[in-house]
Amino acid sequence: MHELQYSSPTSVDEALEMLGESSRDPRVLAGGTDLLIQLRSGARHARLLVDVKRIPEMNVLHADARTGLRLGGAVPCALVGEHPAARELYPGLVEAAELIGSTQIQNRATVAGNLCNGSPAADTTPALLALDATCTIAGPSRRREIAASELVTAPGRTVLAANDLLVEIRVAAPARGSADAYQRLIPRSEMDIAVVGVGASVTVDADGTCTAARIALGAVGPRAFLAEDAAASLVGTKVDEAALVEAGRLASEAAQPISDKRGTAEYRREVAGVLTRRVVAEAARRGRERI
Amino acid sequence: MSTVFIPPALRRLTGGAERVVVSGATVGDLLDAVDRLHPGVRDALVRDDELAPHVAVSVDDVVAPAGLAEEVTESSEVHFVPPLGGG
Amino acid sequence: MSKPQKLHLSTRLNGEDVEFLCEARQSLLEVLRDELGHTGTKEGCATGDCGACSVILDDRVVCSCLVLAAEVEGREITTVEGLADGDHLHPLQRKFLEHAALQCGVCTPGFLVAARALLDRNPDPTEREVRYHLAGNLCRCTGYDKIIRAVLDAAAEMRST
Amino acid sequence: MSTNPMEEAPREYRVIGTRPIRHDGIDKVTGRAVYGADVSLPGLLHGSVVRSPHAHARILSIDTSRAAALPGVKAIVTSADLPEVRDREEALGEGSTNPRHLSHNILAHDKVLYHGHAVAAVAATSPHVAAEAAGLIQVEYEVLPPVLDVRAAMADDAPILHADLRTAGGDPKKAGTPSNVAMITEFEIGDVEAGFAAADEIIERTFDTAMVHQGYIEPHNAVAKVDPDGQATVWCSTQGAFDVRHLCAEVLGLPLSKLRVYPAEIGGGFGGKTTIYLEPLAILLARASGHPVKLVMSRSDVLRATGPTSGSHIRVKMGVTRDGTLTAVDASLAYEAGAYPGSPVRMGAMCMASPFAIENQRMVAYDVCVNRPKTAAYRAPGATNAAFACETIVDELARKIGMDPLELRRKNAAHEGTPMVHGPKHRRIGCAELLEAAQRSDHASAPLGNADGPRKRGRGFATGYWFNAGLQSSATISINPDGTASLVTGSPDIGGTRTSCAMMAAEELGLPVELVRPSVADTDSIGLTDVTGGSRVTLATGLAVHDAAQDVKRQLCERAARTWKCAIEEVRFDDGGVDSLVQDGERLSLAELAKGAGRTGGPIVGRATVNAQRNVGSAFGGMMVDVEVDTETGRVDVTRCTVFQDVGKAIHPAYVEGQMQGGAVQGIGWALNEEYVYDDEGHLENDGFLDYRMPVALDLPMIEPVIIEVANPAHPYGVRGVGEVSIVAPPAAIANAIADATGARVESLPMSPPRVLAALHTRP
Repeated sequence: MHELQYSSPTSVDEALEMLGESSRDPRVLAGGTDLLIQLRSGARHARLLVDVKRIPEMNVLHADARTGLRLGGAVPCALVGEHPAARELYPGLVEAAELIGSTQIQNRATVAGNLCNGSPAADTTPALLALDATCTIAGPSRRREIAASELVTAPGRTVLAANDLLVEIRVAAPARGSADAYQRLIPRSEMDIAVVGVGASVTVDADGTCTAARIALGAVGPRAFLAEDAAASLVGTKVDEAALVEAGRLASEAAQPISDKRGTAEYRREVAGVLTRRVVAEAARRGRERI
Repeated sequence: MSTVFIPPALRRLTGGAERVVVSGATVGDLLDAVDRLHPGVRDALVRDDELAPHVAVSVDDVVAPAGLAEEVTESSEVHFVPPLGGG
Repeated sequence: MSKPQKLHLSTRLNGEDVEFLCEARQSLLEVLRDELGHTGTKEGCATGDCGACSVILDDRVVCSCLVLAAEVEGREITTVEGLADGDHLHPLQRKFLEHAALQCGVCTPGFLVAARALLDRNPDPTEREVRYHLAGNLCRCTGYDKIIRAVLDAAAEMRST
Repeated sequence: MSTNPMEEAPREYRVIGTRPIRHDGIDKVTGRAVYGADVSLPGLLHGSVVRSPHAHARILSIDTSRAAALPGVKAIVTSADLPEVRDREEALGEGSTNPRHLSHNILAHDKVLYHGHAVAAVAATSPHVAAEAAGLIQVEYEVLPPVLDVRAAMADDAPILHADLRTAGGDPKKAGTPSNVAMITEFEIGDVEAGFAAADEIIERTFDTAMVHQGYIEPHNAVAKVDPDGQATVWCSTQGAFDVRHLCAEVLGLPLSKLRVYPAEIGGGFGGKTTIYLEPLAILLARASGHPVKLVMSRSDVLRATGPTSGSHIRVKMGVTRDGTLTAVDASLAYEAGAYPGSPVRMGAMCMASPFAIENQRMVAYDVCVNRPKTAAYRAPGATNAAFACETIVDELARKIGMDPLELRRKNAAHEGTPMVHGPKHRRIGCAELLEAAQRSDHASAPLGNADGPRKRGRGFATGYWFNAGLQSSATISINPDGTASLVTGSPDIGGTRTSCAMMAAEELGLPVELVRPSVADTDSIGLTDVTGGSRVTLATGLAVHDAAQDVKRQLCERAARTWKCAIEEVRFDDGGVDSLVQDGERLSLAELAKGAGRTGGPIVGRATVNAQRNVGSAFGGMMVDVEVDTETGRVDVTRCTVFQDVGKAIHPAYVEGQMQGGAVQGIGWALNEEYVYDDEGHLENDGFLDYRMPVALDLPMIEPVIIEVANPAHPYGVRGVGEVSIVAPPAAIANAIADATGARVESLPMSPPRVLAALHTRP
C-alpha cells in the first residue's frame, strides 16, 4: 500500500473539511472492508483516509413502526441485524445485511459503505431499493436527500462528489400489509458474492390482493435496479403461482447480465426469475401477516 | 526364468511381444538379456547405467528401490512403470 | 523521500496497556505481528476471506487485516495469546486439543478467537449457528467436523460450570 | 513372503490405537507455534516478487534502476543471477524434475509462461518499501498468444510454450517437431477389443475437470541468511526440508553442505509444498544484501504462481455384461502440466480402474503444457480426475443393467493378485472389505426422504484408489538420563505425525507417550528424510521409529547384560524394562538403565534409516453422500456424508479420521465449486479466497468416518498411510448422487450451479 495519512474527525463538518482537501486525495473510511482491499490492490487510490466511525451522528441506528428507520453511515451490518425493531420491521434489509461476508466482516462493513462502494452485486442495495430508501448526503454547502436507487451510477461509481458524505439512510415505516424480503444465489452458503440478488417489498390488502410492489435486482446489470414491469404485474393479483411466474418472467426479461467468473449471463437471467418468484412470495407471505 | 513385461510403447521393439522370458540375477541382467533379443529396449529405459528418471521398476509387485541392481528370483515378474509421487 | 508519518497509539492488548508507533498504512495485523511480537495471529489472505487473522476488537470479532492499526486508539484487543489465563487454557483451547480439532494449526488461532466471540454472545449455539458464525474462518485440513464438535463441547462445558 | 494378517492373532497394543493429545498442541492453541512467516532475525529485510501480468510473453528487457534508487532497497535479483543448469530430467525431489525448468519457474528467463510467473525479486527495509520497489521494476514484454486448455494445446497449430520440447513416447515421425505434449504413455493389459465384444452394455463419455488448488491457509514463505563464508540457512514452510536443500542446491549450483534448511511449522501443504518457489530467491537476496531476507507470498501469488493440480480432459469407455461383470475399460487422459512438463496424468491412468478387477484395460496418458502455473502434487495426484470419470460410468452401467451400483462394485472388486493397468498386481488390499462396510453402514439403509418443492434428494457412492509411497526416512531416539526419550525425525508434521511417531516409540519402549518428546529436525540434525507426502510418514518414518526403538532396546539389553555380567541372550526387553532370563525377578527398568548409562558405555541413542519401498500398502477410500439439488438454480447441498477408508492400522484414530474428513471436504470443494477461472488472455480472474470457493463450515454436514483396518502385511503395525486417498472418491460420489436425485449426469467439474442447471435442462 502506498503511504497514507489517517484522520478520525468527530463531527460531520470536520469530516467534510478534510474531504475538501482535494490535494490530499481524501477518501471516506467506514467499515473499510472493501476500501482497504482496493487500496492494497491498487484498484483505488487515496492519500488521506477520513475515518467516520467516531462521528456520533453517523452511528445513529433507530427504528420504530411510526417513524421508520434511521441508519447512520458508519453503522456496521451486525448492529442492524441485532436491532430488534429493525429485524421486525425490515426483515429483508436485515437478511441482506446478514449475508454480507462473515461475522468478522459484518462487524465492520456498513450498509452505507456497501451502497457507496457501487458494486453491482452489493447485497443491501437491492434491499434498500425495494424499500425506496433515501440517503442524506452532506456536502460542503448543504445537505440533500437522494433516492438510494439514484446513488450508484455505474460499477464503482456514484453521484457523490469527493467532498460528499453519506450521513444517513432513511426508510419509511412499512405500511399495513407491507413487508420486504431479500435472497441471493451464491454457490457456497456463506462468504460469497451474489451471482444474482433480488430484493422485494410487497403490500397486500385485507383480502390478499397486492396493492403495491417494488422489486430490485442485483448482479444482473451494471448497477442494482428496479424491475418495474415485474413489480407492476403483481399489483391487483393475489400473488398466486401464476402471478409469481409472470413476475419472474418479467424480471428475467429485465435482467441485463454479463458472463463473468461468477456466472454466465444465461444462468443469471434464468435465476433472476427464479429468485424473484421466491422473494416476492416470501415478502407477500410476510405482508399478509401484517394485516 | 523371470518374466519381463514390455511397456506398450516398446513393443514395437519386441515384434509386439508383451512379455519376454529371460534369466538373470538382477533387473539389470534381465534387461541386458532382453536387449540382446530385442535391441533398443535397454536404451529406452536406461540412462548413464541407471534407470532413466522417468522409469521405475516393479519386481513381484513391489517398486524396487535398487533399480537395475534389484535382485530377482527364478520366477520374478518385472514391470517397468512410472515412478510414483504423492501429495 | 519524506519519512512516513508515524502515529503514536495506545491500546489494551490482552489486558495490558500498550503503546506503539505505526504508519497509517499498516494494518492491525501487521502491527500485532511485526511491531508487537504477537505472531499468534496469522495472515492467510489479507482480504478478509479466511479469518486466520481474527481478533476481538472491544467485544466484536474482526479480521485484523481489514483494520488499520490507526483505528484502535483507546480500544481493547484480544488475540489468541490472550485466551488462556496464564497456564490455564480456555475451555475452547482444551476442547480443540481433546477433539483433535486442529491439524496444521495455522487457522486455529482465528477459529479460537472467533469461537470465543460467538460463545461470549451465545453460550448455547446450535450446530448450525456455530457453522454460520465460523463460516468466515477457512480450514483446509479438518473438514470442520472436529472443530464444530469442539466448539459445541466447549460451550456445553462452559454452561455447566 | 507376506502372511495373511487375518489369520494372525491381533497384537495387543498399549499406546497404538489410543487418542493422546498432540505434543505440539499447546503451542498451536496458544499462538506460540512458530511458522515460517513468524521467523524473525536481527537486521531482517523484506522481499517482494515482481510477477508477469501476461500469460505468455517474451521478456525484452528488465530495468531495475528506478527500484534500486528507492531509499530502503537493498538488493534486486533477476534470472541473470541464477546459474545455467542442466536441461534434462533428473531424479530430484519426489519424482523427476528438469532442473532447467525448475530454475526457469523460479525466475523466468527469456519467456514468461503464465500470469504471475516470477520475473524479479527485491529486498528492502519494510514490506511496503519492497512492494513499492517491485512496482518500479520495469519489464518490457512482447506478448504472445496463450494456450490455456489441454485440447487446444494438443492441436497442430497451437502456440508452442517451449521451442525445444519434443514429445517423449510420441509418434517417432514427429520427433523433430516442437509440441506442447511433453509425454505420451500407454498402458495395456488383456485384450480390450475382446472385452468390449463380450459386453452387453457399453458406455463412452468424455469428462472435463478444472484446475484446482490445494488451498492451504498458510501462504508460502522463506527466510534466508547467508554467512560471509557462503553458508546459507533457510527457514521455510515445506513438506520436505531435504527436498528444499536438494532443489535449491541444484538451482543455485551449490554443494548440499552449503545449505541448511529448517522446516518451520507448516500451515498445510497437501502436496503443494513439495517443491520450491521463494527459497532460492531469499538466498540470492540475502547473499546480495548481506542481510537476512524474508519473503512471504500474498494469497494472489499463491493462487497464480504456485502449483495447483491439473485440469483434465478424459475419455472413458467401459463395458459390462448383463450379469454385472466389467469386461473392459479403454481411456485416454490429457492433463494440464502447466507451464512445464510433469502432470500426474500417468498416476491418474494407473489409479483409474484400480478398484476393479477388469481383465482388459487400455489407457493412454498425455502430459500437456499450457500457459498456466506449473502443477504440483495435490493429495493422491491425478487420481481424483480419473476416478470422477471412471466411477460415474460404473454407476451408470450399474443402473443400465438394473444392478445396485454398490453391488456391482463389490462383484468386481479388486483383490490381492488383481493386475493393474500398468502391470503389477495388487498386494493385500481392503477394497472388498470397504465395499462390504459401505453396504452394511447405517447410511446405506437410511431412508432418503423427500425435499420440498423444487429440491430433489439423491444418494451416491464412489471409491478411489491410491498407491501410497514408501521412500526414505531417518529417526533417532535418545534415552535421557531421567528415563524419558527424545525422538527426532526429519518429517515435517502437518497432520499430527509427530505424535503418531511418538506413539510408536512409546509402544515399543514401554513408555507413556507423554514421556517421548518428538521433534522435527533440520537437514544438519537428522539423516535424509523424503517429503511428508505420499501418505508416507506414519508408514515410513514410523518404520524408522520402530526400528530405532529396536536399536534402543538392543542397547538396553546390552547395558543390562553388562550390569549383570551375563550374556545378552540371557536378558530380554519387556514392557519398559529388561528382565533377566536366568535370575528370576531380576529387572532393570528403562529409567534405571538410562540413569546408569554413563557407567555402562555412554548415552543410549537408537537410530534407524529406511527405504520403505517394500513396505508400501495401498489405500482404498469411499464416500457415500446424500445431496439436495435445487432444480431451479442448480445449487447442490451436501446433507449427509460418510467416508470409508482402509487404513491398515489406525495409529491415532482421531488423526486418521481427520485425514479422512479433511480429504473428503477438499474433494467436495473440487466437486462443487473450486476452479481456476482464466479470461481469454490467460489472466487468472479468481486469485483470492472470495472467488476461489473452498468449502466453508456452513456448506457441510458432519463427515462420518468409518475406519476399516485390513493390515498391511509389510508393516510392523499394519499401517498403510492415510493422507491422500480420501480426496479421490468425492467428486464421483457427488456426481452419482446428483444423477440419483435428478437423472442428470454432470460431466464437468466443478458441478457448480450453472453447470448443474445446464445438465438439468439437457437431461434425457
